[in-house]
Amino acid sequence: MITDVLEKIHSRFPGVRVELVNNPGPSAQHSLLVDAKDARAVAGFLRDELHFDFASNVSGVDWPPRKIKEAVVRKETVDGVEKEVKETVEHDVPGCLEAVYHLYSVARKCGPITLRMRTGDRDKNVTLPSLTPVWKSADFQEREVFDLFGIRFEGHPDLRRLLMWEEYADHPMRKDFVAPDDFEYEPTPHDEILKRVKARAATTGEGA
Amino acid sequence: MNIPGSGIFKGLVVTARNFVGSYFEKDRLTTEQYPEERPTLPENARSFPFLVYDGTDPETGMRCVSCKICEKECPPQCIFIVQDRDAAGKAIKRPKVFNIDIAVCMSCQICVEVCPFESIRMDNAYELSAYDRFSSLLLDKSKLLKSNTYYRSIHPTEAAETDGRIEADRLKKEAAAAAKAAAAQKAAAEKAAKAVEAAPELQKPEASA
Amino acid sequence: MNFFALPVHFVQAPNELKAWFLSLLASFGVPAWLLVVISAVLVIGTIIGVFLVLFALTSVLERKILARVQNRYGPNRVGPCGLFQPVADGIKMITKEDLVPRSADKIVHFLAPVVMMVPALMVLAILPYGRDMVPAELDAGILYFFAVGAGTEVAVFMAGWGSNNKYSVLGAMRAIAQMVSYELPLIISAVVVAMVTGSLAPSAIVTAQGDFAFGFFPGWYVFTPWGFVACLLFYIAALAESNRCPFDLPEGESELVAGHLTEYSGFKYATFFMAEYVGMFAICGLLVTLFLGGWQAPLPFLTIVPSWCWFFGKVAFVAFTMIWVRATLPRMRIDHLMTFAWKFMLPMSFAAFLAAACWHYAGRGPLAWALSAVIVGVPYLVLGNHFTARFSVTNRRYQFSE
Amino acid sequence: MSALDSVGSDEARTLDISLGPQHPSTHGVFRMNVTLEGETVVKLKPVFGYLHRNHEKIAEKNSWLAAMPYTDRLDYICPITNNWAYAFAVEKLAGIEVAERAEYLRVIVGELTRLQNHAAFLGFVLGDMGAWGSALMYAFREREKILDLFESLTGARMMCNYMRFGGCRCDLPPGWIEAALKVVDYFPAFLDEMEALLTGNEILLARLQGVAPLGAARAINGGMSGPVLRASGVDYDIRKVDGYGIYNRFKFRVPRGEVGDCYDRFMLRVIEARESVGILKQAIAGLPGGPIVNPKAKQRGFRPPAGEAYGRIESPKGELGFYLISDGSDRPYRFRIRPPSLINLTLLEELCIGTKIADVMIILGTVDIVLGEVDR
Repeated sequence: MITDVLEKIHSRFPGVRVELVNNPGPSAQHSLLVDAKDARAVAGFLRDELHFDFASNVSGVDWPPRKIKEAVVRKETVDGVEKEVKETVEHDVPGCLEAVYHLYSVARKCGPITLRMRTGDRDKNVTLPSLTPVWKSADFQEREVFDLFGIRFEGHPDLRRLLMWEEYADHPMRKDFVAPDDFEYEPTPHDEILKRVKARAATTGEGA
Repeated sequence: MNIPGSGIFKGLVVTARNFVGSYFEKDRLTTEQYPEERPTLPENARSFPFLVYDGTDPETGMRCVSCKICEKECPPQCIFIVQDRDAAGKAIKRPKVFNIDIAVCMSCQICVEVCPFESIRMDNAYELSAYDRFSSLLLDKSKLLKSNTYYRSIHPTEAAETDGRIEADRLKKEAAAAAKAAAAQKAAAEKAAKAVEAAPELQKPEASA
Repeated sequence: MNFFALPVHFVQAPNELKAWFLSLLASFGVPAWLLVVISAVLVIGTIIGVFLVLFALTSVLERKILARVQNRYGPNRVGPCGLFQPVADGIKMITKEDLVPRSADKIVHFLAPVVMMVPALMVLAILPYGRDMVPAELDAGILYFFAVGAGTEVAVFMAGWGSNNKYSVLGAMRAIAQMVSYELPLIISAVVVAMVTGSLAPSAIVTAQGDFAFGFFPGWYVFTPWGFVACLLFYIAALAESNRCPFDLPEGESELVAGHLTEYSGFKYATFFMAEYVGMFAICGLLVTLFLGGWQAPLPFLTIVPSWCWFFGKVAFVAFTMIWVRATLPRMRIDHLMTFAWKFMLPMSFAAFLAAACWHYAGRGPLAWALSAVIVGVPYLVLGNHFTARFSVTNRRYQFSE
Repeated sequence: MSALDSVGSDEARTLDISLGPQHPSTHGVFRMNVTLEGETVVKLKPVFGYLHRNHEKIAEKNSWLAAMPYTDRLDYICPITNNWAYAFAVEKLAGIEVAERAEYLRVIVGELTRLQNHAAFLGFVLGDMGAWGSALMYAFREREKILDLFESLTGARMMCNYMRFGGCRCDLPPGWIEAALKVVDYFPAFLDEMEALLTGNEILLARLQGVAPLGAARAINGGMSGPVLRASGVDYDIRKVDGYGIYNRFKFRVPRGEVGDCYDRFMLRVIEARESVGILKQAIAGLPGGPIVNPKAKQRGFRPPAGEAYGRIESPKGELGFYLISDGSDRPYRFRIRPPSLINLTLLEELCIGTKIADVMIILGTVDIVLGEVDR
């Protein structure tokens, strides 16, 4: 099914880069990787013409930069004899944040189509187009992804943090998130707690 | 034409029937008068884990061998185990410290499922409130260890199965040991026989003597 | 004359007791003006005492009845069958911290429960509790009741305004709208009775219901078509006036937390609570007086039971139905409530008014019965169907797919 | 500036109220910033996160099996369907077959969960409407019976932790089927009683009918699922559409409403519960023997092959999905829950604007949320 969809997208938007991301697992739910700049158009096409009218799930995925080891077989000529040399090569895979949309069709009762978008990196280029104008159901979920992963959705009607409080700075679902040692720590004007926090700050050098 | 207010009247009849019924039909009242009446817990009911020991002495009968699988698998990480060591510093298959923080424990029973030694089981005691938030809810070994008899009394079916399994294991082990012993004996006998065959001259003087 | 002989006439026990006590005092040379004061204090003290005990009992019985309707046991820990629960509640209420919000209007906030309590107690003065047992025999007793009773509206608004809380203000505004709207059908349905009786004096109204048709059928007004309708209207309006479910919008727990009572705690809250219950008894008492024959016994041979027992028995019955209704019905919405008051209750009370007039002029016979039944029945069906036409179970159909 | 200067201005006409997080009928620590004009709602902003404990992060730090008991705590009214959804997604991810008997057991406990959720729902809505708890108590009496069944089966009333990858954790204790049949057989009588108490009631009808109607197209676009979506007239039940588990073996009907107002949402639960009774009877009758868990499925030290899967089921609240990414290790790389309670609130503001403040509670009630799932 997904290949049909891919073909249709290709024929409708010839210049747009849409890749098929293979899923090696037994579920075989392959996904479509869409360029951020064309995502809105593709999403509109999916909804209006292919009737994927139900955006079920929006989730963020964090891919920190990592090294992939790959076994490479290289042919080498040593002393005039051709030999096969096995060696492992390390690739640097740059990190990115991903927004994954699972689309279903209520009208045609089929699905899911998995739509992915990737940001440029994890710090500066974290903007993706919001698909909330296409599927209203993405509203809270995109806010949640923004909150927990830090992807900025451009064109979202009300992009605020959903679960963490407004003043919170970090994005807790990222893989490099460092959990606080005291989950119950909370700055309060309560004397006892403040005293304890100060004492702790004095011994550990952490900010009170 | 329907009579306005008939729906409200119907509702009033339902509540009236329940009002009167609650005085005459005992099974309508589902409330248990708790401290006087106690619920009969189903056999599967679970609250928090405890450690099973065989026999009468908790220390020697302890089934736990401090393998720490439960500590690793516990979802909220409420189990804390320190392995015991003898005077020479060699590890003994026995926990020195076994703590379960039941303030953290979520009664999921995963520790029971993963335990390969049938040593950790779910209790069904539910009156566990305490005045102190921390220390009285941190159960140590002495509070956790409960006898197999107790286990049999709260979960008879499960305990019977466990006992059967342990017994079968023991029998198998014994049988294996016996077989091994027999084999060893046999081997020894054969060896002896061979030795006899190999050294007939040595025996002859004895025989002649 | 032996002043120390206790009264033996059981039926009029309270009156005779008082008379005996006063004559005892007079024999000791207490001046006459003081006797009048003592008499008044005795009466007031008794009434307040009786109603406070009644309040305490009802607060626990209501919880037990609600519990039984919901198939629970209800309070059963304090004392025998939980009957001392009000004592425990009272101790809790009194010892609780009395919080006043910092931004509240402290004087208004303090006065509101007092203003609530005073009219609730004052209206008790005109109710005929039994044969010759009217504390204040007023010719315009009914008028006095409504005039004084309207004071509770001020109190509720004071509570809402003085708390400086948004929920409270909303609750207070709802209360004013609701009470003013329902005052009208309440009064008109009472006027119907006054019109038929030809008197505004409660004791006269009770006396007028004292006959027995065919020698056994009580002549209470509720057993006439117009009286039945007026009684129902009065009952509904009474529910609304005393902020009882389904008209508990001012408190409206599920939307307004506790409405005008949100910022009250401790003894002030208890006072509100008490005033509400006493007010409820008062209005039940008036309903009994107007429609259920007051202290009259339901059957001729039952007149040997003291009249005040009948009065309190009937009040208890009406209060029980109020609890029953509370256990059954969900709350109304504010706009439905207003529409219901102005477009149903008011026309219906006029219909009852008309029916009563026809009943009187048609000679109070079988013809009058039929005539007045038609006059109240037709508007009921027409108006009721007009209201329920917008919503009904039958106008929905659910489709299924296999 | 005197107080009179503000008369007629916007601030004077409207009143901002923060409903919640501590409020009798927000179903937990849910908060709505509401702007009222008189009693009419002109603006409503939901605020989430008071019960946020980052379930997804916890699951990603634990083993695959250890996430199972945590799913109980999502929608704590119906823990078993949460278990099911997670187990279903993992089975999809790792390609595990489910034991035949376990499939039937799952349907039985899953539909019992639906019954008790809908029973509790009826009670809660009436509570939101200000009825003094009678309906709630009748509903809870019925729910209690089903919780007793869960307790005797799984050992816990609410935190069941019942499903395992490829099957279920424990088999039925003796006599359970008979007890379950008794409860199931009585359930329609309970629904009849509830309907006698409620559905003809004029006050209730007036408060439910015509309040906050939701059209089909809007409901789909807004991601509504479950009974809320079907009340809007959309024929979409995942049990039929995906036929997950063994649902295609049972005969049942999917009801759908016309208007999509609060009354339709309310009645749909009643009708659905009646259909569930039918499924339960079929499933109990067809329960086969055999093992309850696929012996090939490993629980401890479970390592699914690298890949990803999105599995969803029809939970009583709506579409409950789990999106899992495995990197081949013993803990999930990404663990995402698609919470129906949260997503069904997407259109809350739209539904509430223009209604009365008392309606807000009913609308919230008929959407049927549980804060454990909304905030996770």
